[in-house]
Amino acid sequence: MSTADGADPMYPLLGRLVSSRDMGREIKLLGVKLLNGTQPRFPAYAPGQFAFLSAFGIGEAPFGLASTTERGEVLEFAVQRLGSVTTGLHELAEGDALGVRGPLGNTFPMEAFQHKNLLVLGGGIGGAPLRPVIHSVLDHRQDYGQLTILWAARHPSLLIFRDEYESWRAAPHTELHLTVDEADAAWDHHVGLMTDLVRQVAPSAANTVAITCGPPIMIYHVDKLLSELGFAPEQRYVTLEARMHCGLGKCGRCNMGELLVCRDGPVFSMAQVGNFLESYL
Amino acid sequence: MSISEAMQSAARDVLASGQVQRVIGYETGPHGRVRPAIIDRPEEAERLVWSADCTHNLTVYLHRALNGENGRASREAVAPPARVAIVVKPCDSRAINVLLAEHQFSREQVFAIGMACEGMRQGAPASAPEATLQARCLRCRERVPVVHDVLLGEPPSALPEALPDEALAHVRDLPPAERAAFWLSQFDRCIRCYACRQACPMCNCPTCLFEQEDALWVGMRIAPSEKRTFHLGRALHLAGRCVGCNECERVCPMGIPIGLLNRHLAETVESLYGHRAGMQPVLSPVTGMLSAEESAP
Amino acid sequence: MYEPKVIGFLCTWCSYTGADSAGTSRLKTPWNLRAVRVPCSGRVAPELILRAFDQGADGVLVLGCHIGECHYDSGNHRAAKRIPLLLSILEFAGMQPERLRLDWVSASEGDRYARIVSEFVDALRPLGPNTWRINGAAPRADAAIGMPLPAASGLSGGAPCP
Amino acid sequence: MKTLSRENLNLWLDGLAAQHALIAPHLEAPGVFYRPVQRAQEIAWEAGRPVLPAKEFLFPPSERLLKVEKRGPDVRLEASPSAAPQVIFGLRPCDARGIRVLDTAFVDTPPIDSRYASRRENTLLVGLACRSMGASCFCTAVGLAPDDPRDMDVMFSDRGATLAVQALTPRGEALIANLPLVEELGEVEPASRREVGGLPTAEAWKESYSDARWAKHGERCLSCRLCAYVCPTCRCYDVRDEALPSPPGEAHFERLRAWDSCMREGYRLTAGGHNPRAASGSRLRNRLLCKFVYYPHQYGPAACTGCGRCLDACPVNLDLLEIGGALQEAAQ
Repeated sequence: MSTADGADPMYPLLGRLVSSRDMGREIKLLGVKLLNGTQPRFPAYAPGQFAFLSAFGIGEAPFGLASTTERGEVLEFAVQRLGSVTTGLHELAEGDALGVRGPLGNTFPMEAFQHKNLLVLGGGIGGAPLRPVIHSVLDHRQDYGQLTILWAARHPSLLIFRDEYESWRAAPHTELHLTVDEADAAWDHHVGLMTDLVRQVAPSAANTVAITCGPPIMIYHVDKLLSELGFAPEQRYVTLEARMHCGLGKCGRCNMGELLVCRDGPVFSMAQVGNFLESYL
Repeated sequence: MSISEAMQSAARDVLASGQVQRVIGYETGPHGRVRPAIIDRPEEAERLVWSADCTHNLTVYLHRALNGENGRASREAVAPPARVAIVVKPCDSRAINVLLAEHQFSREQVFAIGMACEGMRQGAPASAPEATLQARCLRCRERVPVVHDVLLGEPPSALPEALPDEALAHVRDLPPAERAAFWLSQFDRCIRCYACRQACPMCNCPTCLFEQEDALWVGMRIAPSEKRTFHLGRALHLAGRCVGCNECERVCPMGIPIGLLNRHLAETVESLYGHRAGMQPVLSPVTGMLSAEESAP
Repeated sequence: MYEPKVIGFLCTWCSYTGADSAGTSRLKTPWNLRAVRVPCSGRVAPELILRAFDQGADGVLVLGCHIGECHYDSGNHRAAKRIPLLLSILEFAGMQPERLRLDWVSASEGDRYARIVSEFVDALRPLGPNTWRINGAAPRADAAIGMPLPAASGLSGGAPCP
Repeated sequence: MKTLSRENLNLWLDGLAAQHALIAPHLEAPGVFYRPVQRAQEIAWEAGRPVLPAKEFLFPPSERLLKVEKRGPDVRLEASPSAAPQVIFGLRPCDARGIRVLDTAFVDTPPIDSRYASRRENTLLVGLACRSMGASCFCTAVGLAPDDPRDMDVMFSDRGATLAVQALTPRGEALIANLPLVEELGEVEPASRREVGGLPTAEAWKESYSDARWAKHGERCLSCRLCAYVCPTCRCYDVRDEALPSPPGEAHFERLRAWDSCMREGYRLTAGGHNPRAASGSRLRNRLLCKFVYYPHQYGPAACTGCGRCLDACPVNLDLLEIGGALQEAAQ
């Protein structure tokens, strides 16, 4: 495929794994740097976008970009080992070559979020595409109102970005609430589902935007609850996942009704996808 | 009472009395094409028909229906029916035996409305009334389903002579190089739509071996080598299990004579082990141990 | 003379050791066989053999323990059931039957191992290369063969035009 | 009207086949298929609608996207070669529309799919008008006609000893520039049309989303991919890496794409294992709504050309017109 400038968006850029760090049980944070040379640079990207990573010889899969352009040129991806491609990516050693295709998809309307309170709800590995939102807010703290982060996982070992919680909490007007479905001995935070935590925190809908990402069942119930708490569809954002193959609006894999997750999303407001959420579930 | 009416009445009775929650039978669609009908209410029974166009093997729906994989289009889970009535021809009923032996469901979950069968016409499910019988029916000598809870129709007292399998003999007699060329040209047409597999009651693996994502068994290319491996492999998986309903061949949009592969192996299994699939609810001998005489040194 | 490429699936409990003992007895065995060590002849799914032929093997030899001596009791029974059927369908699809063989070799039967492999390779040589492997598209041979074929179902309603 | 004698047409086709790949309806044992032919003689003239549309010559069932060669830590990528010129002759109007519909997704909507685009640029569509409609044809219901020339480069209409010729694009003009055409009086006799009812409006399809009948239809559906693979406009694909034979010390792979269909059970699985369209009814609904609602929304045209192949080929007679007709009635 070729874009206007003749580059082929199905043709991956070559990159090297510069860091591969365990973040949780079978979850790694991969740092990728594009190879120097004649290749075009990875374009500037914004929170919400995603990219395809190739484990050459195994395949390609889309992952939310977990880094921001502002914080450096290393692209970061939180990858949970689930299938063959993620296993291949986990098995790469630092210095190994991999392919990168992106950035793809739409972005969170960060400008429209300015001077609003943000409620960020991340479940499990679904927290990965929300980290750029958190980083952007923290890096421009004065532009946004209160930031409330609700972070959940099935088990403490599945919580991601644990080493950043301190810095998140330390930022002004920022709260972090944690919950796990099942605690271990060291756990001293909330235990229960994300919906329990939302009820407990009881966020106000006034001048607030909620951003949710997590497993479909969590998105569905959290969204219902937020609606009950007075969040209008335009105040409720989700970022969705699909096992897509092109990311370019061609392969047809990721449709949700008339919307394509890859091209029209992955970020949607409930005003756009509220009707389809049931079918997504 | 015509045989269609008798079938409607049997279906109405079992639904009305609550013996079953669903009946799988045949109805007539647009342009006179006969097709499967799945009904849940007694008043729908009047749609059911029986004719020499009822060629589909409906047992493909049994496994899905009884395991709750129904056609629901919304999020609400629907409880699977506890017991299902199904209209079966003799060949179809053998499929029930195979599935019973493989523990896909239990005998109590099935109410078999057996049809005394005089053969299906060529061109079914939309044949011309004067059409001759399908070749598979001319070769068949079974008139009464081996599994039935009620039998409709009169089995004929005398059976016509079963015809030999000329097509199979013809391919077997070709020189190997011509046989290879023949099959390659057949498999080459395949588009891997998997209609043959989906229409087969025995092909009920949750994920087909030939569609594993790791591509270790067969690649994803829609190319001759991959297509040949799929068809030969699938035939092997059906050895001793295929009941010869020929649905795979009927549904193939590309006219590939898939049935030949299955018939060849069915004959091989019968000659080696004396086993005909589905005559009793027993497993294919191909998956078991050698018998005492076979394993003698 | 053509030297065939042979894939040998050797059971680790018997024939693989049998191959070793053929070696230690300095018996001459053809070099054509590339051994794949498997836990049991029952492990050799027919799909593995199909894969070997698809990848260009000229012959496949499966060697397991004698019936009654399987390390897992009945693994070789499964091989004895499945592989003849595979051979039957391969032959029906046009492959020469000499290209696939199942046999039994115990750990001490180095001589038997050497004899079977030699026999197998000797039978393959005159056959020449296996034409089973297809590179690219198949030769589109029109099935000009005196046999009624099923009509393609997509055809039945087409327009009687031009 | 300009005409060409059958004799000259055959000579011209023989010449084309010598220069380019010539694809035309050809009788193979169980039916007629669009196939590469070497001579005009191999063309099946009196054939009905070919079993498959001509989609495979622009969007092949499977193709290589790129080749990957790994040597130790180094990786080399190799793009696949570009397409060679081809002429599709004897194309039916429904199948030409199918190609136009694919164009909207692969070429007209950025980014351009270079493989499809390269084949498309190298392909000329030479049509042959249908004289009438087959039993299951419903091209008239989607705004086409059996002799519709609009999507062709060149259109032929059979008049017995001669054929009327019409070039519709500059490329078509160039293709027939040197033909010994004869100017004849009169007009081409239009094909016999049959109006086919039952197709709902896009609005009615959209409204049908929560119709309970989808579940009933889904119960009958076998979840094969036949309807999608015989469809001139279905274009979903899957992408995977597969190993290639490699020299010692290296590992070679190819990235393939191959046809896929939303009718397949695991098609819409998410990485976490959740399947939003686990039920066959929801998959059937998605496919039909894609034809008439989703595809038009994404790319412009409705993705149905009325060829009727799915009606004929469905093993369990899931009939688009019947399903749609009932929905339209419900909407009114």
